[in-house]
Amino acid sequence: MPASPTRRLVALALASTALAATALAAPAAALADPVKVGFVSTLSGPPAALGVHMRDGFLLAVKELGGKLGGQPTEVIVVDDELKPDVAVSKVKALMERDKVDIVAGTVFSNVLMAIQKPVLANETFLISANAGPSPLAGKGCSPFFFSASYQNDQVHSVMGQYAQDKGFKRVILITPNYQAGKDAMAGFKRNFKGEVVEEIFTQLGQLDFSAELAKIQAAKPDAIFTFMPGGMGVNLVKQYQQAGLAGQIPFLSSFTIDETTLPATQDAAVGLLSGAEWAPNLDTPQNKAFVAAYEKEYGIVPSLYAAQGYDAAMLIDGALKATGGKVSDKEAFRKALASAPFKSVRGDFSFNTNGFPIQDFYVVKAVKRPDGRYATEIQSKVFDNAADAYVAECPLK
Amino acid sequence: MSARAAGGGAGFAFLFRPAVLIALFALALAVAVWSGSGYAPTIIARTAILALAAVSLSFLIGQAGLVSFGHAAPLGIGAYAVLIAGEYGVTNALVLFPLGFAAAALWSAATGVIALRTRGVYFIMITLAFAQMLFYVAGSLSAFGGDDGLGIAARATFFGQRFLRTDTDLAVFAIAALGVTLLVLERLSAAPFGLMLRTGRANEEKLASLGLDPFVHRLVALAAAGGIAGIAGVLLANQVEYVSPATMNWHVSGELIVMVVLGGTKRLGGAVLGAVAVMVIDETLGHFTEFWKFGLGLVILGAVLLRGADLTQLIRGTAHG
Amino acid sequence: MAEPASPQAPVLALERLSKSFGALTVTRDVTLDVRPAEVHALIGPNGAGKTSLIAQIAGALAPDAGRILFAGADVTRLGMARRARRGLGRVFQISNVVGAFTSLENVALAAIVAGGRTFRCWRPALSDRAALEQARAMLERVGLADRMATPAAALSHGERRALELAMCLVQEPKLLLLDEPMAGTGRAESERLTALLAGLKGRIPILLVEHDMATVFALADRISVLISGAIAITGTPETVRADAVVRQAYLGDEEAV
Amino acid sequence: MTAALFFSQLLNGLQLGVILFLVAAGLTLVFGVMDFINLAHGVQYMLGAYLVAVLSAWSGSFAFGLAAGLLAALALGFVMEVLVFRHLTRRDHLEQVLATFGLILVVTEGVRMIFGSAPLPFPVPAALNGTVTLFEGLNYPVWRLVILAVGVAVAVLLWVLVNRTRAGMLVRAGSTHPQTVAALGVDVDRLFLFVFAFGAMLAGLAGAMAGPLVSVEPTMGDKVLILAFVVVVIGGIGSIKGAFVAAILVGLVDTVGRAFLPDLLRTLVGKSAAATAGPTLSSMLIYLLMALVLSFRPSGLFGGRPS
Repeated sequence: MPASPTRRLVALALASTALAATALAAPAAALADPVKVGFVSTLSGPPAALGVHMRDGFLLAVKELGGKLGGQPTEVIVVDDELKPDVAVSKVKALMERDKVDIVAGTVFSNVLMAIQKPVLANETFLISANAGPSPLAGKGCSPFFFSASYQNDQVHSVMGQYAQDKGFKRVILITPNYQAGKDAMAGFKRNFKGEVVEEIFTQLGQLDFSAELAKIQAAKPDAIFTFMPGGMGVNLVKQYQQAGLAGQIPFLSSFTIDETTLPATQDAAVGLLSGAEWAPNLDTPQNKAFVAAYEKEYGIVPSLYAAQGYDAAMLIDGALKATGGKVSDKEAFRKALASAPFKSVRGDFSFNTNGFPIQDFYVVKAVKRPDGRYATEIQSKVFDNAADAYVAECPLK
Repeated sequence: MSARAAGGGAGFAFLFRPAVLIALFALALAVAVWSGSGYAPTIIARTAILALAAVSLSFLIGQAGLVSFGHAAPLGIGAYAVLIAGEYGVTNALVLFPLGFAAAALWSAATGVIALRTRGVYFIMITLAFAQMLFYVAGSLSAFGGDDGLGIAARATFFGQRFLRTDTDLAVFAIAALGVTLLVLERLSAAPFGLMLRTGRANEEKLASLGLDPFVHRLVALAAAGGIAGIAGVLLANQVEYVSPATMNWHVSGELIVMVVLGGTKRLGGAVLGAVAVMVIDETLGHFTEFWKFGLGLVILGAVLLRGADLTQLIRGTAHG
Repeated sequence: MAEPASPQAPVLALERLSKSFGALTVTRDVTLDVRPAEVHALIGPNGAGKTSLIAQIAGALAPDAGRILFAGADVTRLGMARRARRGLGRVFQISNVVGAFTSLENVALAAIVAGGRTFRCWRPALSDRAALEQARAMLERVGLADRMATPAAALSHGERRALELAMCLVQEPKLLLLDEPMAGTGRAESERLTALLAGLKGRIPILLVEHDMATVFALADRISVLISGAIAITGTPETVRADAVVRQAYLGDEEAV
Repeated sequence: MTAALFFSQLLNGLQLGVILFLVAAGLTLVFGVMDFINLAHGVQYMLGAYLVAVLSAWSGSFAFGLAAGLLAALALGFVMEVLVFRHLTRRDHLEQVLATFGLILVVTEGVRMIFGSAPLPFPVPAALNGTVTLFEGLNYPVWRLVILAVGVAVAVLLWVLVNRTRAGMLVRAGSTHPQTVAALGVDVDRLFLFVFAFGAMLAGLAGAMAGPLVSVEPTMGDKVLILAFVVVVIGGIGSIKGAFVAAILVGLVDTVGRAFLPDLLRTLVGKSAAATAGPTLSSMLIYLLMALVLSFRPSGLFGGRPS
């Protein structure tokens, strides 16, 4: 029995509206044209903890500034990239074309940043990384519209290489996941380490069990190991390292492995292990003291470097907007304002290089149990002072 | 058989017809362009591309009874064809589309020769195994970005002509591809070829007792579905302008199955509606809460438990109730 | 147990076939043949191994030892589909039709397969006039002319049997392998089916596995009795009926029928 | 390569295999008895780890946490069966896949709402921390030995249950001849309820055993689920024996592959080729194993009927 023409028409209209309406979802009646920031973070899947820290740091700053950036009412639209490049691109296009954001910020992971940078920068929308710092964006692929409120990836690994060199370690085993960032980590470490790399062990991304690798390390008895195991992998490795009885015996040097996102899970197993970073909760600046206290009060946990970078990213935008009187429309003026880094970083010394990456200090940090029972990293020693990244020379921007 | 597979049915069943579906897409796109939205064409293009991949999987599941849990692999192959050809300076669509189709079809046929030895759950798992292997291989291609992936050089061209400049161009192209595919696969399903697949699905022993071993038919179906997924991959790479192994992750295979089953496997159009439903849920719930997958899970669970089983029946149910 | 050599070569010949599952021997050194134009019945008590033997003949089960010759060629190593293509038509013990298809579609399907047109990709299967004509004619022949548009799942048990027979016949088989065609049918239906089979007698050789003794003795030219996996006796209905061993082992309780 | 290193890698492989067996056992039972594809099995593993972690921390006693956590996992198994699974038993495989996929999303996100995305602390119980010297040159973590012992004990227990009890006989028969079991007057639905809840508890036990080794987070079940399916399929659906053999096989192949394949490749094809091929190959080794097994035995090692 055929449906009546009217019913068909209604159904047709309903179905096509469903498709079109979700896509359109017109921005709700524009109020006094607020500044709009699209914040891209990884909020689902195993590494969600990092994304939550970064987002919370950013939102904390906006809240402290009374919901305003540069004195302007600000709307922050947070989207979850699901750690899938194609999803991230689609959502970022929505931010730019549907929500008409002035600035895109965020990105925990390099692959997400590399996927979204092309459409964002081609659209001449400002892109501010609060964590990821892949080398192409620092070198040949640098852009006047891109700024990093974090670091260039290699730098953190180099910190540990320099530390191993300074300590006089002769034989080191490197262990990282088998993907580009892992290979970059090894390259970054080796740039400043001149001793012998006994073995380079590549593990599976998301690996659960490290027993085979730990047995190898135990048998080889190196002076130290260096590892880069972000997120859950790091938790697995640290727990198993301690259980294998290696924690007290072979120094554990790392990057993005020991931080406040994983310490609540690893706890005592991680105490005493080392990491490279450009920040730690006990870094002695007035801005940092205030930030850490406010973050702990707001969220009840110790902030990580991801949170600190998120916070700095918001403060950077705030400072630049103040300089331009709240306007992003004059792109050259806003760019100049950003480039002058017009804010007090929680990290202390902070300025931008010609490629939009920071010039800043780097430290070796150590995991400790604080007197209040919480676990955090603490500054052990400064390794680099006012360091620039290694790719800036390849960047044509002046 | 073909009579019930292709047409008929009361109420809202006409929604499953290829012509109606394509008209809906075209209408949505026209509304989007008319309203001046920059983003709507993007999401319409994306929906059409995913629907294309889902339709090819629906052909495998619904007609041949081959539940592939590795359909992300040919999708990814299509995407990588664009990336790799682009690295060698090839961006001509007349090369890219046939290349993506052929490479993906070849993969599906080659793995199919082994996978078709198994049945049921074993088939599900062996297709997953092959896709996972490819996922790891893609992650190790340092020249093409390894696990991070790489941006493509440029969108496909037609002898130097940039015909996919905007996402609206891409949406038009994707909708056309979806329409052609629906048409071809419907003909294929109604033809003796599809009849043999369906009989083999319903009753393999009977088919054998009639003297037909459907192995070659199934292999051809696998290759064709793989090739179409490859085309979807080519389009996806052009839309995102970025290719990474994440496209081949088993989650993607799982999402494609969700689209197909949610829309119902009896009609190929069901997969299109399933893809639209998943995109709509994603786009709406995703804006309200970071826990939007909780809602998606509830919708899926509810759809199955409430005896709806698929949207086809759900729509019919409401239409009659 | 040597039979006198037949002037005509048999259509189907089993030579010393054996099959075991672990310690259980289901087929024991079975030698049996079906001659052209003959109805050869295979009977035996439950558990005698009839189903396993049928499965081996059809190609669903591989024998451990022995040979199967069909239409003059050794088919022991061939699969079910290839034996069927050589003309081995089979009607299953439990009706095996595609329930969702109509009667006409089921038979047309068989005709399309028989015609080797399974790779046609563009024209709808139901526009294959040749196949439809063949199917209609065959359905009329088996008495299902008025049930052509009924889905197979809605047919009665006997009708489904007839439908399956039609699917077989439309392929013009060289031998019909009938696995208990009367099982589960009522008396009226079973009489109709018997009449249908009687009409085929003499035209197509038939290997008939059947419980219903009335049918067997009405149709069979020769009867083989399978007991515990082995052939106890092969002979004319009279010989078998008179055999003491068979009477004791098997026919005793059937006397009333 | 020293004997100690080789022996410890062997132990590592066995121990990974044992964990996989604990997860796969419940999966294969539910698969086999009810012909049910349960994607949510990994979620039950995750819930086990969460329950034991939270209850141990709350009570301060691992023993109590484990006991109470397993009981809670069992109870959750009953609840899930009644709310969701029993409505799906006679449905199409695809619908089961879809519904249990939905359940994964709901439970995973639910756990994330309650506990957050960050991993939970789950330290090794103090008494079982540290290493023991098995022989000269081989120190081995105590907790891994505990896992090995628990796994073997569960395997023996399951063997006795399945082969020596009436319930086990029904389960075995049910996996091959479901109609027969129903015809015997057994309430198949109830049988399923108990098998399902028991399987959920086994998965929970696996989660509790793995908890001190790995990151306890909402998505921890995802990866284990795929591995468990690989094990079940290699072993043959419904076969406990198959699951055990396949789990050990997968554990050994994965561990030994990771441990020795890169070295082996280095001597065969040279250092630079090995550096790229080695890790990739060892990642896909178990999938290679599965494809290989299935291409020669399409119903797995101990699978009877092709389903």
